[in-house]
Formats: sequence, structure tokens, C-alpha cells
Amino acid sequence: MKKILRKIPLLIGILLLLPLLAWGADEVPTITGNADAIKAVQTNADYVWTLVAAALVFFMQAGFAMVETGFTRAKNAVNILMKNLMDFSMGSIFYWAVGFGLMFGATTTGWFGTSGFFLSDFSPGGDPWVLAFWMFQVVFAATAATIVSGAMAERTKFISYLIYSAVVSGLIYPIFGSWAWGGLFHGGGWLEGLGFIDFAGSTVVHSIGGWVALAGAIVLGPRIGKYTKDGKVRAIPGHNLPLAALGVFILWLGWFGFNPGSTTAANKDIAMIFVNTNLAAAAGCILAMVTSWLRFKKFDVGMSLNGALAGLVAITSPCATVTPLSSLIIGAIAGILVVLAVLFFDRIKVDDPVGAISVHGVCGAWGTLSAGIFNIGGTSAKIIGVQLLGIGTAFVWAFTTAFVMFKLIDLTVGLRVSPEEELEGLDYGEHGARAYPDFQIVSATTFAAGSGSSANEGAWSSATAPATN
Amino acid sequence: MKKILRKIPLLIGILLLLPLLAWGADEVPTITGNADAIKAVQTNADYVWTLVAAALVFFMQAGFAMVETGFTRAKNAVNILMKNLMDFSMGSIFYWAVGFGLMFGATTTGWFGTSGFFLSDFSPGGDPWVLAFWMFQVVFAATAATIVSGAMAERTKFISYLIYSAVVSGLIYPIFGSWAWGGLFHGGGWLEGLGFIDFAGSTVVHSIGGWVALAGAIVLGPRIGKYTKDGKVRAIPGHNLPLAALGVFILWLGWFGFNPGSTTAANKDIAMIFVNTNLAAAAGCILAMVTSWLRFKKFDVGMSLNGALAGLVAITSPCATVTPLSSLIIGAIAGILVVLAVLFFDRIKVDDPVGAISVHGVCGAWGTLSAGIFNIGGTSAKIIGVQLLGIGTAFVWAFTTAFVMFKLIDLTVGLRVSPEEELEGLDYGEHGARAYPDFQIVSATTFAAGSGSSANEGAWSSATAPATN
Amino acid sequence: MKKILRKIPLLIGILLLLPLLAWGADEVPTITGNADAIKAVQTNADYVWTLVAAALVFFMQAGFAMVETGFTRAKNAVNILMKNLMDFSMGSIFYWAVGFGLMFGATTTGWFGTSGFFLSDFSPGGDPWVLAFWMFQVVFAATAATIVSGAMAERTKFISYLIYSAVVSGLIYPIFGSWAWGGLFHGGGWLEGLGFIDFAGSTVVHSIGGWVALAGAIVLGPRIGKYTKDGKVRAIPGHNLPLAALGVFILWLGWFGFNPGSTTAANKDIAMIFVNTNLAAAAGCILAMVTSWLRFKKFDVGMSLNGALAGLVAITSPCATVTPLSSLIIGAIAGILVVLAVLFFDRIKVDDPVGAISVHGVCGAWGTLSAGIFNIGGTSAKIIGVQLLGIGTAFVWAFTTAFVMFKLIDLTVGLRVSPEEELEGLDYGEHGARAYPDFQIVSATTFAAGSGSSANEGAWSSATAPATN
Amino acid sequence: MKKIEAIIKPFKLEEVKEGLAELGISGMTVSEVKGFGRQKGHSEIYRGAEYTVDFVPKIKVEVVVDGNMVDKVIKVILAQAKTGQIGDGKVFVRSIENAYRIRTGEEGRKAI
Amino acid sequence: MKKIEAIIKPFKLEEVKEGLAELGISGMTVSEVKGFGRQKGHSEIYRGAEYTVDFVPKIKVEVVVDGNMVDKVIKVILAQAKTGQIGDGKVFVRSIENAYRIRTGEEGRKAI
Amino acid sequence: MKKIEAIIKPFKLEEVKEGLAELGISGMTVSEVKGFGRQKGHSEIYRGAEYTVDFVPKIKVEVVVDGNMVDKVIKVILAQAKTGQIGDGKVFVRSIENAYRIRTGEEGRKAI
Ligand SMILES: Nc1ncnc2c1ncn2[C@@H]1O[C@H](COP(=O)(O)OP(=O)(O)O)[C@@H](O)[C@H]1O
Ligand SMILES: Nc1ncnc2c1ncn2[C@@H]1O[C@H](COP(=O)(O)OP(=O)(O)O)[C@@H](O)[C@H]1O
Ligand SMILES: Nc1ncnc2c1ncn2[C@@H]1O[C@H](COP(=O)(O)OP(=O)(O)O)[C@@H](O)[C@H]1O
Repeated sequence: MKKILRKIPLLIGILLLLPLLAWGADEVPTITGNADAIKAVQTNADYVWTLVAAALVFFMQAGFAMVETGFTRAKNAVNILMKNLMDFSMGSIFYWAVGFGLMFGATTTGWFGTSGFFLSDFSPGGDPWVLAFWMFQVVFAATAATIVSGAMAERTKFISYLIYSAVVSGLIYPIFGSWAWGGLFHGGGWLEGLGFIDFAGSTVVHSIGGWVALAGAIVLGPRIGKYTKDGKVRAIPGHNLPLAALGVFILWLGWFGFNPGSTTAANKDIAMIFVNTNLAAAAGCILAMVTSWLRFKKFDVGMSLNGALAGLVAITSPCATVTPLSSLIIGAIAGILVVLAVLFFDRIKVDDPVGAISVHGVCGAWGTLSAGIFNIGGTSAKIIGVQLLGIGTAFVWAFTTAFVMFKLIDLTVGLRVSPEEELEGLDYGEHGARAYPDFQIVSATTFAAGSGSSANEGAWSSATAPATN
Repeated sequence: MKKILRKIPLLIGILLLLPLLAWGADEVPTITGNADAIKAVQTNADYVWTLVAAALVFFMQAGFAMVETGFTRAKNAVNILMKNLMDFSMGSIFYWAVGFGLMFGATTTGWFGTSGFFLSDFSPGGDPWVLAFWMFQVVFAATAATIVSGAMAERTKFISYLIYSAVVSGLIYPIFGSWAWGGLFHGGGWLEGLGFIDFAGSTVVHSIGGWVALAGAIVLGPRIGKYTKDGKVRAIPGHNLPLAALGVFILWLGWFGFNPGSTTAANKDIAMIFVNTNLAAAAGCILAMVTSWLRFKKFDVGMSLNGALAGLVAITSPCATVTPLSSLIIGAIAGILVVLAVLFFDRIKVDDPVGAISVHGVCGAWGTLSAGIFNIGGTSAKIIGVQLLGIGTAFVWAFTTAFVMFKLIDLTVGLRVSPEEELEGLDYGEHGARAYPDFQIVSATTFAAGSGSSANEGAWSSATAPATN
Repeated sequence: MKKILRKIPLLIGILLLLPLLAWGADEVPTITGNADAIKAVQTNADYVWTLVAAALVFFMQAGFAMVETGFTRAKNAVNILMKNLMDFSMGSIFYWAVGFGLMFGATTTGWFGTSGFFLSDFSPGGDPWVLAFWMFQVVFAATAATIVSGAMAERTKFISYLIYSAVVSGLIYPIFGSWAWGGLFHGGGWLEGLGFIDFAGSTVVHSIGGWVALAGAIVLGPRIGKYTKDGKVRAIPGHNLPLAALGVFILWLGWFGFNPGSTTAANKDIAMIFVNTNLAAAAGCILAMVTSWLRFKKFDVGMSLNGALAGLVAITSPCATVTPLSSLIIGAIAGILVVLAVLFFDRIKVDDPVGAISVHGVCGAWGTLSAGIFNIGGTSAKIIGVQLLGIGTAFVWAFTTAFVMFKLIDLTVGLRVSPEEELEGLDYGEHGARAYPDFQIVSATTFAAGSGSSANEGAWSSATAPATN
Repeated sequence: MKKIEAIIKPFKLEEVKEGLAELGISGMTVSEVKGFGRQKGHSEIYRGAEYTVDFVPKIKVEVVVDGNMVDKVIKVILAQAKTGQIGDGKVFVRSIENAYRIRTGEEGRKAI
Repeated sequence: MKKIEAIIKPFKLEEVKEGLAELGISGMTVSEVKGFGRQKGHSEIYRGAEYTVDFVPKIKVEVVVDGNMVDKVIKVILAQAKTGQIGDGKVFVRSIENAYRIRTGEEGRKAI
Repeated sequence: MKKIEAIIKPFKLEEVKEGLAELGISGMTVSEVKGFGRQKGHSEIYRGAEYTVDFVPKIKVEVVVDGNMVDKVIKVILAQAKTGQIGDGKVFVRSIENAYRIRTGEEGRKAI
């Protein structure tokens, strides 16, 4: 849709740079002149909307940082913050250098793009649309990368984090992205060719992030103390729930850029996308709370927060092509699903401190499927088949490449910190710092009981001889 | 103003969906074609502005959550967060199902609307303005509901909260709203018919919320320990002032959506509304600080933060119809008023932990009155009379219905938690959780003195036999 | 560029107030009518963009508040919050009364403006552009003022803070601003006349703020305990790094208003400004981390956060006139520079708790110079000379006037709190409050060693006889 | 000289303090502790996993007094800290050999 | 009656508590302390300036028991809290003159 | 063996620690406490309501030493912790029956 823009003649280019001078006092307006000017004004509006939306999506980085910090322990807070800061910074550079070209460059094979690296599509004085588009895309790429940090929190080496973060935003994400979204710019992928619906990226962004996270959590193994020696799940509560809740509100706000901004055009379509996004989030939040209440007889705050995110992730794919009522249903199902998924991954000993795999992986898949089921223009076996193909492809691609990557990192620089460092907290080991030096910190788990846990940590501690604590 | 939009012929409808294709290479532009296209571009801009403003107003939920959490005790933080999360989620669903129809539906009686429930005004392919408008209105409805939670904090049962929250956003708020704002869409209310000025809702949103809060605080009674046995006020300090301050900054930001967004159109009017909003907030903040300094010889942070909000609430009604200088005066008076009101409600034993009644109820009323007094087009006894009528009606409607509602809740499910749970904190009782498990928590009041307070709590504790603490 | 707007005839003025009614059913569109309407729509878009950007820049106040609070000690948190709240509030009023007129009023001397005080350029019914422009400018003025509070944190009297804050936003900032930016409105300054490039204010806003901060930190002297008796630097760690990180994310977001919003027009130029802003921030962040790692063998979080801000400050001046690749280089150099500058100022005993002088002063100067070096249209000795002249003038003006001001304040009301109050924390002394009354607070420095420090504090404590602690 | 150490419920601190003040006791030292005993801590739930906090918050009050005051002090504490519920806490008494006031260097009775 | 006071590593608390529970000890009081000893704290870095935290976090466990239990209790603590590394901590024993249960006013052995 | 317990002003900890280190004392245990005494806490104000924080923050230092060191230790603490102002704190001395080092199981003098 945007391609047409690049064909606007130079004259208009100049008009846009000096939009008001174009109608100087002595110039007589003409019909075609007016028509061109109207297009120019609409284009300006498109730029403004796309970039304001990009700013909102950027702000999701703060949301992820607060959610992940809040849901983990005080002794690892600095580490989480640094990860979130760095995945956006590294992601920006790697997506600029490599990722964008792979995802949206011209392609001969249909598997990845081969032009537009280092933003070479832009030349001074030329059409700046590629810059606006890149800006919107880079914040998406960083979102995919940042999802992973939550699931791998509290035990991953910082240097390994920097490496995988670069690979995710430079390779794993953009290559899959080129299959589903390449045609939005110079590319053209096989999945979109089949009619795969993923308007704002339930699969492209969230599931990809979620399945990389799954691979990471599996390769890493659970945190020390997460399971008792007889395999029971122990809670490791997050240390700052107000920050986590703030993070969820920020993410919810950011999604009002993520979904409606994916029009990359200022038009009336964004209204329904806003409403759908909001209703799905609300329904997800409520249903997660209800589900947690039915299961635990308490209104669980962690689950409710995750429920809102689950609804948001699910509606990301179908937001432009389902009715508000369908959105509500899609969000509600996501809210139930996320609770069950969190319990499931806990049980199969995949330790995901913030629930990233359940929220982004599982609900991303559900959302993508729901885009087929609730499609406003009707559904069919074929539509659903293509959706399932996309979901499956994303899983295979992301999980496999990430698994190999993490294994390679593990064999070379090592993926996990030492048990001593893990027990003491990564903030000291990696960053020589503490997040809250003026507060008296007590680990929640110090005063908590869990049958058999002592033996677990005891076994470790006599084996590995901690120098500290 | 927006009604005209729905009369735009289908042709234009299509133009809007495909805004750029409309001027294909082979199509010759015409004068009327251009005129239609211009309207379409302006409409697109209106959508973008209205929805960006809605996003900002949505973000006020985060602001309220942080202010309320920061101004209450650590042991109730999870509970406050859950309330803020849920009133927006529940509010979204109830306003979608019921509230919007009551407020903006077509009305025969003039007392409430009877169409447009479940967003039935929208059909796929139809004009999506109703969606944009709903989105902007739903964030307002949730604001009214969330105001209440602050005044009732630290002692209200969570389940009762869910019930009243649904009633406020589904009934109390929208019915009053239909009287003052129904005509903005399909409705038409008696108050607006009389010429009532409440541009962005000092009364419709804030006073309604404030008076419901007043009813709630009265029915609940004060928190344990708020008054000594000889009736002196005891301070119960908020536990996290940085979060509270962050919340105020977020609210201030959100108000740049709340007030200027109420144009629901992208036009030049928003400039004065921005300036007025900002000057009133600044003046309110300064004057509250000065007033607190005159009274207590300290620059009180809680009062200053409330002063900024007081200025914002007050300017909400007159923001489009007074000069910047008037705005400054309106905000300054609100800043003084809020300090006096907080002290007044404390003295008459209405315990409002965050000052919601003073900020939203009292300053909302003042703001609505000021819209009459400082009206840019001149004032008159009649204008002021109508403003007073609106203010009075809001009080009677909100306070009465809310009082009855809270009494009913109290008689059925019960409104207040047990004294044991209150002493221990609602976080454990309602949510089985703690907000800050890694921090050593000491209640500020444990080490604080207050003559006679011991007898107060002692009397309680021997009477009710707490099992814990 | 905007001046032309004020010449649009009254007819158009009315059109804008009632944008849609202008094309009533019976009115026949004409070519010139269309042309006027197009301009009107573009103007509306300009207003929306400028004011949305202003809202984002406003939000930077929250960012500064969180960064400064997080980087200082818990016992001074309320004081920092109050300062940030008040410099925006006071700044708004003083900039309205005096500053805007000095900066953008008509000038005969070329040294400052003399019209437009109290927003007198606006009259009801007149062109509201002055209001939109003022709104965008006031948030800039407040930014300059708020920078100072960080460097002077933890020891400045609150009342003195209020005074200097008013002087900075009412005099020091606007007078320099008139030299570089006056021509954007009614003024016209000598620096811009020479061709000085400072698109969004690396010098006008950030360096000015930074050099005032430098003067303040010098006049104040270091915090008690910052240096050992033999002159070694002691760390005084910030108490809440998650808040500081949140602040940096908020600032980064705000910069997407600060830089691209400085177009004050909705056009395609903003795309490159967005991209440049983002790449410089990312590069600054990464390079600061790498530099800190090379120096300390740890991935320092404080330096990384400052690095992102350093990149943002540096790109502020050149953002519209350099390529993305240049931006990356500019940001990277800023990231290195900020680490070295922080160490340098520590060594020369200028105690700047948050690094404001290094981030805003030093990197602001670097950014302004870089605008000359990397200028997209080529550079020359003359261009660089003018840039250096602007940088030097800013230093001389801001440092000198601020130094005199602080000395005067010190001689009259006193600039610094008593040592007793400083040791105990300003929160109690100035505000009678604590930021975190429910948490057990332990000063990080209580349990930290630093050779000779005891003698230092001991010497003090026997001399001045502290009544508390 | 004896040291009396009482482990009490946090919300009883103020009453205990006032009771001791009425006896003319001019000083005490207080700290936050966690108690383990008959009174059980509670179970919390975090994202579906339950965990029990075994320890309950208590306040430890330490007062050093002259031998002849001991019985009065104990009586006051037993009275003021009592709710009659499990978990009210304990009072322990032990002897102190000497005490000094840092400000003046005074020793023994005069120091307290 | 004796009071046994153990300074241990924080992550050993659970094992010590379980060991004591197996002995039939029904109560104890625990607090957070900072230890200074052979085990050194670590250096941290803050924006380029290094600082050393001399103290390491420890847990103090206080148990009052009847004289005949003392040896068993000490044995259990020595066994459960041991890692064999520097900084494992200390156990101190001293006598207590009397104990009271606030809830009932019971005194002596019955109080613990 | 004796246990010396000093309640001091928080900012005096470092000097006390250094003084003890110079005596060759190799270990101590420190905790945060709140003191109530002649030195008064201050009034704070919260949204118009005043409240008094009666307790002031203090640090408790506990050192167990051999009998012959006691006087030296007390002298050092009295000297280092003194400002001469109200609230400087107290030093209490009591005897300890036995001490153990958890790491090695050593007992008595060798344990400290
Ligand atoms: N043997 C003990 N040694 C030290 N402290 C004890 C002992 N027994 C109990 N306590 C302390 O006394 C508190 C109250 O004891 P608990 O058994 O719960 O109730 P009660 O005092 O009513 O018997 C415990 O939380 C713990 O702090
Ligand atoms: N003389 C002492 N008095 C009081 N506490 C001590 C003493 N010596 C050591 N401690 C405590 O015991 C802890 C462990 O001592 P340390 O010398 O580090 O190792 P270890 O117990 O292996 O000899 C210290 O951190 C401190 O809390
Ligand atoms: N009788 C006491 N028992 C235990 N601790 C005491 C006693 N009297 C004072 N203290 C502690 O000593 C601290 C200092 O006492 P205070 O009376 O304020 O000043 P000073 O030590 O100068 O006489 C108090 O804050 C308290 O912690």
C-alpha cells in the first residue's frame, strides 16, 4: 500500500518538505495541484501516526523491564534491567545492520531479503518512508528479543545474553518475519503468499519470542530452589509487584501503538483495532483472575497481570479482522489458557520466572489460530489450515534454531552463571552492584518452607562449596 | 458535531478505507472529488487524535494505581493494584455491555439511552466512528470508577469492590453522563439542554467519582488506628512516595489526552486547552505547597501532589472556555481548596487515604462552577445557576445512589474485611500474596506514637481476638 | 515558517474552528476553497503533532524525577521528587510571565525579547498558534531547569532551589534561547544569524542546564562522605536502580517528542529524526557499557543508563541534519565521553550525584560540535567555528550568571542545608516526611568501608554536634 | 542488673512502651525479629505455587533494669502484651554484669 | 534454662529449623544480622567508584531450652549449619534466669 | 568469655569497627535496632496530620571476647562511639558459658 508513495514525483517531494510555502500568495491553485497536496497531507498524517505508534511500542521496553524486574528477586534486579536496556540497544544496531535487510529486503529465493542492510535504502533527499517504516519495525524486533529475557531470568550469563539477543533480533526474528511480512516493503514471503493472517504479529513477534524463550529455559534448566528434591514446585515470588503492575499498564498502553500502528497509515481502521485490543485485554485479565480464583481460592495478582498480557498477545494477530465481540471471546480464552499454561510449564519443570512462554508462545499461537476461526469475512478449512501451518512453522523455526544457538553458546562461553553467583544474585556477580542498597533485603525464600528443599540446596552447597553467604 | 460524518455517502466511505488508491494514476481529479478527499483526510486526523488521546487517558489508570498504591501501606499494595486493574477491566466490559447504551443511546425519556448496548451501533463495513468514540468514552468511565477505590482503600472486601465497580461504570456514571453529554452522540440530556458547561468532565467524571467515594468512605468508616480514642487524627503515611509522585506525573500526562481529546477532533482548539490544563495544574501544585507550608511549616509532599491533581480536576470543565490567566486562577484556588478539604474530611472522620473526595469531588465542583464564573464569553446569573444546578444534581444523584448501593452490599456480601484481616493487610487475606517479599517491612505506625491510640487498638484487640500478628 | 499561518484570512480562521461544517451540503466547492481547506487540515495536523510531542516532552519530567530519585539515597527521595515537581510548576508560571517574552518576543537590541509576556500575544478568537508554540517551549524550559536539580541533589536548601529554579526558567535559559532560537517566533538572535545549528537544543537546553549545574555543584561543594580525608572518591550508591532505569526509558520516550517535535510541523522530516535519535541512544548505551567494562571489568548499570542519555543529548542538536550512520557515531562517542567525564568530575571534586554535568553539559557540547562536523550538507571551518562559538558562549553565559546567582543565594538565604540535616536526610528536615515509611531503611554507606572516611565524618561530628542519628 | 527480653506481637509495642514509661523506665532497645512457635505463619500463593511462610513477625524489646525493678517490669509486660491468643510471645530474664553510658562513661546503675 | 544463640549462613536456616524441629524444639526467634569476620564482604562499583561492603548477611537464631537439651541442640546446629567454608558462623551458650509465656503467664520450663 | 553488647549511633559503626580491629578482634555481629531513651525521635507530618516517631535508629554491636580483653574492648568502644551528645548509647557486658565455631566444631576460646 505504501509502495505508491515512492512513485510520487520529485515535485511533490519538495512540496512536502515545505508544505505551506507551496501555496505562496502569488501561486494560483489548480485541481491537480490540490489533489497532490491532499495526498501530501495524508502522507504527513501517516508519518505522524506511524511514528507516534512506534514511540508507544518503544515504551513497551519499559513495560517489559518493569514486569520482569517485578516478577523476579531483588538480588537480580540490576541484571534484568541491564538485559532489557541492552536488548533494545543491541537490537537497534543489529536490526539496522542486518535484520531489516533480511526481513524486508528484495528477495530472489523467497526465504530472506538481501538488500537494504545498514538502511541503505535511504539516501539524503530521497523518500524517507523507509526510515519511518524501519523505526516502526525496529521496535517490533526488539520486542521479540526482550520476551526471551524474562523466561531466562535469574541465571543466565550476561555476556551470553548479549550474544543471543543479537542473534534473535539480527537473524531468527527477521528471517521468519520475511516469510510473513516481507511484502509490506521490498520483500515477499511464502507464508504471506498462502494468505497467512497475522496483522500485528501474534506469531511473528510473540510466538517467535515465546518459543525462543522455551528453548532457552529448557537448555538452562530451572533456578536453584525452584523444585524440591521430590520434584514439587516451589514458589519463588517476585519482589516488587507494584513495579510489575506498572509494567503491565505500560505494556497495555504500548499495545495501542503495536496493533493499530500496524496499519502504518492514519485511517479509520485504527478505531476497531483499538476497541478490539482493549476488550481482549480486559477479558483476558478478568478470566485469568476468575480461573485463579477457582483453582486457588485467591484472587491471584500474578495470574491476573499475565491474563491481561495474554489477551493482548492473542488479539495481536486478529485485531483488524474480527468483531469486538469476537475479540472479547478471544481474550477471555487467552486468559484461561495462560493460567493453565503457567501451571503446565511449572509441572514439566520448565522454569519461566515471568511466564513469558505461556503469555507469548502459547497465547500467540492461540491468537493466530483465532484470527482464522473468528475472521470477520468468514472462515474455512483452508484459512485455518494456513494459520496452523504458520503457527507450526514458527514453532519449528524458532525452537530449533534457538535450541541450537543456546547449546552452542553453552558449549563455548557458557550459558549459565555458577551456582554461587546464582545464590548470591547476578547483580553482584555480573554488575558489581545492588539494586536497592538502602533497603534491608531479606530473601522471601529464606523464611519460607518447602519440604525437601533444604536437602536440595544442601546437596548443592556441600558439593560446590560456596564462598559466600 | 460528529453526526454529520455519518451522512457522508458510501463513496466517501470507500475512499477512506483506501485513502491513497482513490487517486490512481488514470483517475482525473475533480473539484468535488478533492473536497471529499479533504474531508476524508481531516476525518482520518480526527480519528488519530481522538484515539491517541484515548490512549493517554487509558494511561491514567497506571497513574491512579501508582498514586493509590504509594499513598497507602505496603501491606495493602497488591490489593490496590488488583482493584485498579480490575476496575478498568470490568469497567470496559460493563461499559461495552450496558453503560455506553445508557449514556449515548437514543432516548425517549431524556433520562437515559436505550440503544447501542454491546456496541450494536457498529456493523462491519459501517462507519467506525462509534468505535473511536466508544474507546474515548470507555477510558472516561473507568476513570470515574477508579477514583472511588482510593477513598475506600485498605479496608474494602475485594468481591464487594468488583460489584460496586461494575455498578459505577455500568449505571451510576453513564446515567448522569447521559444528562450532560448524551447529545455528543445519539442521546440528548436535560442538563446539556439547559446549557450546562462541562467540557471534559469536572462534574461528569470527577465529581461523580468523588461523591461515590464519599458515600463509600462514610459507609465503611475509618481505618483502624486512624483516630485516637479521644478523636484525634493520626497520620497513616503512604508507603512509597516515589511511586505516588510518578503516578501524579502520569496523571498530568494523561490529562493532556483527557481535556484536549474531548474535542474528539483534530483542530486548533486543542492548543488553548493544553495551555490551560498545564497552567492550572502548575498553579494548583504551587498553591497547595504554599498553603501546606503556611499551615505546617513544612513543604508537604502529599499535599503538593494532590494540589497538582486538584488543579487538573478543576480545569477539566472550563478548559475550552476560559483564558489562560483564568486557568491559572482556577488552578490556584483549587490548590488551596484541596488542602482545606483534606483537613476538613479528616476532621469530620471521613477517612479517605488518598484524598480522592477532596481532589475529585470538591475540586470537581469548584471547576464546574468556575466554568461559569470565568466563561470567556462572559457570565450571568443564569449561567452560574445552571452550573450550580449541575453540581447539585451530580451530588444528589451520585451520593444517594452510591449510599444505597454500598448499604445493600454491606447487608449482603459485606463491604468491609474483618479487623484481623485489616490489621494483617488485605494482600494476604484477599490475594494470598505480598507486594514486596524480599524487603524487610516494618509498619510505619509500629514505631509511631499517638496518645490514646494504644487503648484504641487494645480495646479492639481484646474484643475481637486477632489470631495473627 | 509558521509566520505565514498568521496571515491566513479570517474566513479560514472560521473554517478551522468548524472544520466540517465548512463544506455544508449546499455549498459548492471551489478550487481556492479547496486549497484553503487543505492548508487548514495540514495546520490541524501540525497542531496535533506539536502538542502530542509537547506531551511527550512533558513526560520527561517524570523521567528526570525517577532517574534523580533512583540515583540518590532513600533519605532524600521526597526532596528530589518535590524539586522535580516544583521546577516544572514554577517553571510553567515563570516562563508564562517572563521567560517566553524574553526568548521569543520582538527584540530591538537582538539580546532579548520585550513583548509577549503573560502570553499577551494571544487574544480570544485570535490565532492560537502562539499557544501551541508556547506549550512546546515551556516543556523545554522546564527541562533546562530540572537538569540542575540532579547535580545539586542531597544538600541544597529547598527554598533556594525554588529561587534558582525560577531564575533559570525565567531568565538564564530564555535569554540564551533568544540568541539561538528567537527567530522561530517574533524574535531573532545574533547566534542564529551567524548560522548556528542547534535543531532541538543540545546547547540551548542541555548544555545550558549542564553548566548551571556545574556552577551549582561547585558553589555547594561535595556531599559529606563523598571524599575520604586523603581525597579518595567514595561511592554513594543510588538507592533504587529500577526506578532510575524506568526514568531512562521514560526519557528516551520523551526524546521522541523532544527532537522530532522540534519541527513543530507534521511532515516527513520527522522520520529521519526519529531514527537518528534512536540510533544515537542505542550506540551511547552500548559504548558506555563497553567503556565501563574495559575500565572496571563489570557491566556498570549506572554508566550504561547515563550512556543512553548521553547519546540522546548529543543527537539533539544534529538530529535533523546528519545521516543515521553519523548519528550512530555521534551517540557512540557520547557514550565513551560520558564515562570519562563522570570520572573526571569525580576526580576534580565536583560532586554530581546523578552525572548531570557530564550527560547534559559535556555531551550537549559534543553534540553541538558534531552537528557541524557531520552536517549532511557538508562542513567547513566556518560552520565549525560558529558551532564552537555557540558552545563557548553558552558556557560563559550559563556558568557565569549561575555562579553569581548561587553565590548571591548563598550569601542571603543560604544555599546548603546544615550538616545535621544533610546526615539525617533532607526529607525530614525540609518536608517532615519519609519516602518509604513501611520499609526498613539501612544506609548503604553504614556497612561500607572507605579508608579515612570515619575520620572525616568523625571530625565533622565532633565539631558540629549532631542532635540526631 | 538484669536484662529483660520480651518477644511480642508488633501491634502491642506501643502499649508495652507506655506501660514501661509509666514505671519510670527511661530507655529500651527494640528490634524486628521473626518468630517460630505454636502460632503458624501462613500459606501464600504465587502464580499457582503455594509456599508457606513459617515465621511470623515479632518485636523484640530489650530493657536493662536494676534488680529491684525486674518484677514490676515483667508484670507490666505480661499485662500489656497479652491478647490471650497463641503467639503472644515470651519474656526472658538474665543477668547483666555491667553497663556503661557511652556519652559520659558512667558505669553500673547510673548508666541506665 | 539456657539460651543458645547461633549465627549462621542465611540459606542454612531451613535445615537448622528442621533439625531443631526433629528434636522436638517448638519455638525459636530469628533475626537478620550482619557479620564481620574472616569471611570478607565484597567490593561493589558504582559509577566508577569502588566501595567495599565489609559485612556479610547472617541469620541469628535464638533458642531457649531446658538445660538437659543444650548439648543435643548444639550438636544439631553444628551439623546442620556446616558447609565447611569460612563464615559458617558461631554458636554461643549462656544461661537464662527465667522465662514467661505472655499468653498464660506461665513461668520457667513450662513457658518454653 | 564475655559478650559485650554496644548500642551506638549508626554513623559511628565504622570507627568502632576500626578500633576493635586495631585491638585484634577478628569478628563481631551487628544488627539494626531502634532505640528509645533520652534522645527523642522526631515529628513528621503527613497530609496535615502529625505523627511522632518515638524510636531512633541505632546499631547493636555484639562481640564475644575472652575475659582478659573485656576492659580493652569497652574502653575502645566508649572512646570511638562517643560524640558527647544525648543518644550516644550504652554498652552492656555479660558472661557467656561457651562458644563453638560451626565450620570446625572448635569450642571455647579457640572458637572466637
Ligand atoms: N524456645 C524458644 N526460644 C526462643 N524463642 C521462642 C521460643 N519459643 C517461642 N519463642 C518465641 O515466642 C513466640 C511465640 O511463641 P508461640 O509458641 O507461637 O506462642 P505462645 O507464646 O503463645 O506460646 C515465637 O514466635 C518465638 O518468637
Ligand atoms: N568474636 C565474635 N563475636 C561475635 N560474633 C562473631 C565473632 N566472631 C565471628 N562472629 C560472627 O560469626 C560469623 C562468622 O565468622 P567468620 O570469622 O567469618 O568465620 P568462621 O565462623 O568460619 O570462623 C561472623 O560473620 C560474625 O557474625
Ligand atoms: N534501660 C535500657 N535498656 C536497654 N537499652 C537502653 C536502655 N536505656 C537506653 N537504651 C538504649 O540506649 C540508647 C541511648 O539512650 P539515651 O537515653 O537516648 O541516651 P544516652 O545513652 O546518651 O543516655 C537508646 O536509644 C536505647 O537504644
